[in-house]
Amino acid sequence: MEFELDKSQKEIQKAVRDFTRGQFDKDLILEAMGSQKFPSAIWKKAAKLGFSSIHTPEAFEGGGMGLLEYVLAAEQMCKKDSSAGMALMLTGFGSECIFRFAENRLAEKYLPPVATGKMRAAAALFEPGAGQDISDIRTTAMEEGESRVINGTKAYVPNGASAGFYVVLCRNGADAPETSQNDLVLMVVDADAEGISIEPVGPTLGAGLMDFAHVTFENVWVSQKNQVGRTGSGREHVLAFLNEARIQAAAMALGTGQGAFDRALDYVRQRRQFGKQLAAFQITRHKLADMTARLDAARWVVYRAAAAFDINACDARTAASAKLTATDAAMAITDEAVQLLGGYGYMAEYEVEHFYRDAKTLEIFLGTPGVLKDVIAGAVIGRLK
Amino acid sequence: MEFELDKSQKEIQKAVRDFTRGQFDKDLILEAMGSQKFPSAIWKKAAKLGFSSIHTPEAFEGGGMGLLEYVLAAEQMCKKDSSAGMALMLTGFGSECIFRFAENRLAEKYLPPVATGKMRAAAALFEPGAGQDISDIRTTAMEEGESRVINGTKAYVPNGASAGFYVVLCRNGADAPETSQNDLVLMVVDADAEGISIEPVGPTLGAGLMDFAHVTFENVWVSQKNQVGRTGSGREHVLAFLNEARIQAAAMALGTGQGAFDRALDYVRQRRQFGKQLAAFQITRHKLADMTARLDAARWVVYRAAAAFDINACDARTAASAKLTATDAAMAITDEAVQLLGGYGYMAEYEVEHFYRDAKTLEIFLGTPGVLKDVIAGAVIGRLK
Amino acid sequence: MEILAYTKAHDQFRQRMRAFLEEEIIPHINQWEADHITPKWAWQKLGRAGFLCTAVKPEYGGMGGDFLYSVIAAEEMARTNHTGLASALHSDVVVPYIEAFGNEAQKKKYLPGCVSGDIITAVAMTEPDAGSDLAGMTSTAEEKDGLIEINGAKTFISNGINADLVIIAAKDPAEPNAHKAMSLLIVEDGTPGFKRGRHLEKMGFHSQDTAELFFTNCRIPAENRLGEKGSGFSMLMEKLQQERLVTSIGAQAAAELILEITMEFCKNTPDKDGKPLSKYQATQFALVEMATEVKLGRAFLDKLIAGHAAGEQVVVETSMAKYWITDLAKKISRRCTDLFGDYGFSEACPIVRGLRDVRVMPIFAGTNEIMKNIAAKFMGL
Amino acid sequence: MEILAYTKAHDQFRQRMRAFLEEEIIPHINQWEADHITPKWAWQKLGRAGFLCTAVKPEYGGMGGDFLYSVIAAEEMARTNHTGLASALHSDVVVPYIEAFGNEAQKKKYLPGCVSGDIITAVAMTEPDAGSDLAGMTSTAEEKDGLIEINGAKTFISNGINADLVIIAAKDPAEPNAHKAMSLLIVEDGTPGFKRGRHLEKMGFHSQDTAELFFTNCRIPAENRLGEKGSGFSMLMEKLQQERLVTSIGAQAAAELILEITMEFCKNTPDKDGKPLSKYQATQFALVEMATEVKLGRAFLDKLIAGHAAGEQVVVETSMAKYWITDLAKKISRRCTDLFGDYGFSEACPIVRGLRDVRVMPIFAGTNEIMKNIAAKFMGL
Repeated sequence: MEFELDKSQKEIQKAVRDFTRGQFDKDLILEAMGSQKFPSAIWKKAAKLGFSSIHTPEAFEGGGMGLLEYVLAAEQMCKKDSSAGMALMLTGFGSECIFRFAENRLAEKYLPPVATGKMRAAAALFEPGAGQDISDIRTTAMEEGESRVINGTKAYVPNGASAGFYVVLCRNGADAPETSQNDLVLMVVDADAEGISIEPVGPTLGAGLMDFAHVTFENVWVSQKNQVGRTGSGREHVLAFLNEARIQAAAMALGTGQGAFDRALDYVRQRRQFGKQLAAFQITRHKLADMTARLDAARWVVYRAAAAFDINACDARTAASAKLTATDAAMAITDEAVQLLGGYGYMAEYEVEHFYRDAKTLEIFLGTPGVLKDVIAGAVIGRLK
Repeated sequence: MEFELDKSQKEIQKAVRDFTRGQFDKDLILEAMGSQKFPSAIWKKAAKLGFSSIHTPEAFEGGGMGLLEYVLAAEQMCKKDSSAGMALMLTGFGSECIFRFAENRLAEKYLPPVATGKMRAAAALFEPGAGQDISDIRTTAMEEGESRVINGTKAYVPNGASAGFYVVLCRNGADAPETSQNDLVLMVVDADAEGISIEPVGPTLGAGLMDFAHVTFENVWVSQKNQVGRTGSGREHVLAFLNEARIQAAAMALGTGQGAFDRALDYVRQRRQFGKQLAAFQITRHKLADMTARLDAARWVVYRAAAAFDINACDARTAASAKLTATDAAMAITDEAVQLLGGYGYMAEYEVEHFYRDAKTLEIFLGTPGVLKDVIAGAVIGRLK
Repeated sequence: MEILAYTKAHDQFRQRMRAFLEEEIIPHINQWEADHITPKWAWQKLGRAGFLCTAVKPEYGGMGGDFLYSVIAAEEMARTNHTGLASALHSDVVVPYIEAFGNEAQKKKYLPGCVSGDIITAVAMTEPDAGSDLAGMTSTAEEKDGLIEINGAKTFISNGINADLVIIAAKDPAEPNAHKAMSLLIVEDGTPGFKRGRHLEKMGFHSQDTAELFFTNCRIPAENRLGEKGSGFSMLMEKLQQERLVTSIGAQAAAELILEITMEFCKNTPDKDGKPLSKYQATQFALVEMATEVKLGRAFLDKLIAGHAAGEQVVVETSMAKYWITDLAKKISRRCTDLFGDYGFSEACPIVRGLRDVRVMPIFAGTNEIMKNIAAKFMGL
Repeated sequence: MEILAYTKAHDQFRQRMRAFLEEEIIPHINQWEADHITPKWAWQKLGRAGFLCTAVKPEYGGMGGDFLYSVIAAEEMARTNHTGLASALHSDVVVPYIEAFGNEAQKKKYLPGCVSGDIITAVAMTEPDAGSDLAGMTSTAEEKDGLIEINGAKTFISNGINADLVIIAAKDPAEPNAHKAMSLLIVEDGTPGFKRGRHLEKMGFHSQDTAELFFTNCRIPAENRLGEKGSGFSMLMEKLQQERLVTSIGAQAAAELILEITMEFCKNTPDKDGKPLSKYQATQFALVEMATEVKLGRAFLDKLIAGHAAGEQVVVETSMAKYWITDLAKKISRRCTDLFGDYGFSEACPIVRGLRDVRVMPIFAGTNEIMKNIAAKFMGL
């Protein structure tokens, strides 16, 4: 075992850290907060440096690195600003399905614009009323000659109103039973295709620099060439993607926690009360110690999950467990940071309040604790006789 | 980064697992439980295989491996039986001070009997009324010619009534201020030296196969040759030892948690209630998922701390944080295991009840959560102006 | 503002009982813990002094006290920091079955002995393969030759070794409806076919005898049935509220005792500089947080006691109290031990016995998971 | 068994107020949240309808209601799921200073307007560099030319923009004893030298105007001093119990509302198979556990309200309630959102505003850490 980052990983980490220091303008970010105003200018620069599509293969103009490097970048971004970090690192949300499972032809078409900061992506998976569950997909993709016709609605799609294309999980034909697990197919659909209507979710608790939307497909014709993988492989691909995406979200939570911790530590070292620094009070010290221990625990499960993913050794339990631990830690840490800053912790200007809202958002996004526990339990208990 | 065990580590892990399966006789262990009856027969076999002094250099008849290998062994031992694991893996408690900081001469004399299962060791550090704190040592080691004369009392010494020698933390001379940090010295003292009196602690909550005692030194003469390291280095050595020992305790907690989890999982898969297996109830499943996530988090911080120690990169924060996380996880997991087994969970026969008591004991041993938080906070906050 | 209206008579009863326990019981407890059983003379002494079955009517030898006397007796016994003299189980859980459902002959025969401590009782519901799932029990009671023949095995029976009288739940194998098949039956010590199994080794409750009971063609007279044939399940349901409430009272008193001991320890133990441990801020916060939780439990419990005493049906709140307060006692015991440092893992530490004892409370009298299921059901979820 | 003795008149008051809020207030709240302030007409409407300052005596225009009317008003306002119309702060925290410590002239001048809603009040204690540390404040009040000249800056002042009357705490720089130096002073809107600073952007409380206030050579007449010179600290101390109790009441009502909304959502939202979310066992356990905690808080709080209304000094319990119940509201808000799935991070989700709003409660009215320090001190630790 070897728990040190290698040289290139340390370089990436430092490069992203330097980038955020230079490019994340606090005032601009705070001003845009809550209005879903995406930080396009920063994104273009980040894309130029290969940060937001860091794990997309170089052939498609990405960074060509692993998930672990994505994790390091996401951690640094969210540490500097959780909302900006989420918005930037989720610009390619769903592109993993394309570069891992689709033919190169599709990847060559759709991924370079994402990697170069021209277009955002969006995986459209879950459906209204089904929660965060893909066992009951009702969106259909019926074969019609060389095309498929898509009908259905996807809920809470990240970048739903701004993406250039969607990676849509569909049932292959309407005749198969709705809960059939072997009848799913993934289709890449251009956002400007006819028949797509978008209902923005509107303001959200966190993730204030990006948008979510419900996306409805009504007789949307798509070439069969836009199919990802083979017919029937949709479930398998999406489960693999969910593992990857949950580790990504876990990394964002880790960075969010670290960022809140850093701000709290700074604050309690400066601020004096009752004649001494807050950091001199034992109870403040114990809070910081608790936060530290939780960060340590979160960091190593997240890094480990990413490293396992990169060697094809990551199962659903590993990814879900990493997200559960990291988001729980992020919630506890951001909450404590708000508390340590007192009245300032509640004020937008001091930032930790939006770290708290982002941590809560990450705790729900891509699997609430309840959903993750269902996943983990399924893996450890296995099939019951 | 590389999170896989290498081949030799996997072999060690397997060898210890096989050993515990063959040698840990449940009935014998349960019978001895609580009477401080040390499992000598098992120890001799374990020593023969090099397991209990696994990280003692080969020159002194130990296994010659790192702390990570110790951690793997302790995890396996405690997984099979937490009390037996603690007793066996703590037989050499304090020998680390000798092989890391003393001259070879001392190590050659004291360590082979420990490694070969003939004699137990005991670090005697803390003092009555001082809690788990070495900042105020009152035991003195006055120079008298070529000897030192030791006076003082050490509290809750593991193996205190059974060890062949003690590694005693003393103040060098009575004149220095009692809280002086640069005046400490470590002495190895034979247990049969004149002037030593032992007051056994008696029954303990957990760790039911080993003993603790208060040890009083009254004008005990020891050759200066038995000094570990140089005069004044005692504090530094003991702090390093505490890091190592806390990681060891964390590994025992990890194994204790894993053992309780495994038993609970077995039980809920077998046991039926209200017409179905307990493992089919969502709430049971979520409990198992929580336990799994906590084990994952504990495992990686413990392994990482041990690996850091092995490359001289482990600070007090890393060790304390690993112990805090792992013992907290062990408490939560053993508690839930007791609960999942219901009435059986409370019965000695089903074992998890003593895993719970051992987890609680480990949570206190070598640093309660409060003490660990003081340590971590000191490291992350640093000196205040 | 106090929620419960204790009278002067109640307060005097509490003082008398506390003094009695101090003098007659507490000096023997360590021995009983070591013996893993409490001698019958202790029960008799307690009964003769008037501290058993305070609710039993005077015509059967009791004092006919209201529920607050039961509460006081349960709390004071819990404060002795041992569980062997399981008087609350006897007085407020088992004997009420006889009082409430027994006929005049049964009451005349048994109640005076229950009050005096000559008859120690137990209730046998749990089976090796059916824990909290009462409907899943398999012990049978068949009418044969004008007698009732019992077959089956029970486990985790408190007072299992000491019991002179066991109320056992068993099913008529001829009745397919599990809820209608169950009867409660009184089995006296010495009845042929009734055997005690192992005295079970457990984490705590060392002074209490917890045992397996076996019934093999065990024949009892038909008049030993309690209440109507087949009404066992509804009798159990009716009495479970009080059993769970009494469990909560014991857990609350245990939590209060553990915290009180710990608080005194922290106040009176100086560090090497002479500063009491209770002057450390983290210790203060721990004590304040635990004291708050204990007070929350107390307010909720007292409100519930008042409702129960007034005859209210408080199923949801009783289930909630049982789970929350027994969990509280467990959590308090865990957190308090840390404040003792290494002393906290020595059996000499005065709260370690409590730590081991309270751990069963979230399990018995219906596991806390069952409590939540019940609450969910009655809340319409 | 209910702990608080609400009369029929109380119940009718509650119904009237609830109906009023439903009709006159709730329809406007989304707009006020977007505006980041609540218009003054809303205060006037509420006051004229008789729901402000219920405790003020009839001779000053109030209804002279007992503390339970304040409780009802605070609870009903909390149930509107917004914080802009901060009537409890006005009625039960700020105005009581005038009632309790004002002289007859001050009472006659201000109280009728406070009751009618024409005068909105604020209290200005917190300073940028002194949060919960009141003794550390640096604002000064010096007597000059028969006037009082105030200098200093205050922050986090609720109703800071709307306030027509501000009670400010400031110190006489000539008095070295911090506790004896403090006076409370009434500053009216429009007084030269009194300026509002920024309207602060915050996580929640969007319909409430939280602002900085600046006093620069701000001169007020000497008769605007409240109570004796130098008695400010003791006046604050005397009123803090009620402020913290009112905070706890608001937090308790918020927790109850959030849980109620969530429970209804889970009962009425089917999964794709038509099975309500509340039929999932893990959801049931979450709801039961939260309902239990909410009931615990309620029992503890009601007991405390009864004590406070009876004039008891309940410093320890009030500090405990303030920290535990405000933390509870926060925890409930976090856990409930998970039960909504992705909907839980949309602002359209009916509990998300509450999640943002309750997060300040563990901070204001004395942080929860200060509460624990106080409890520890009064517990003799």
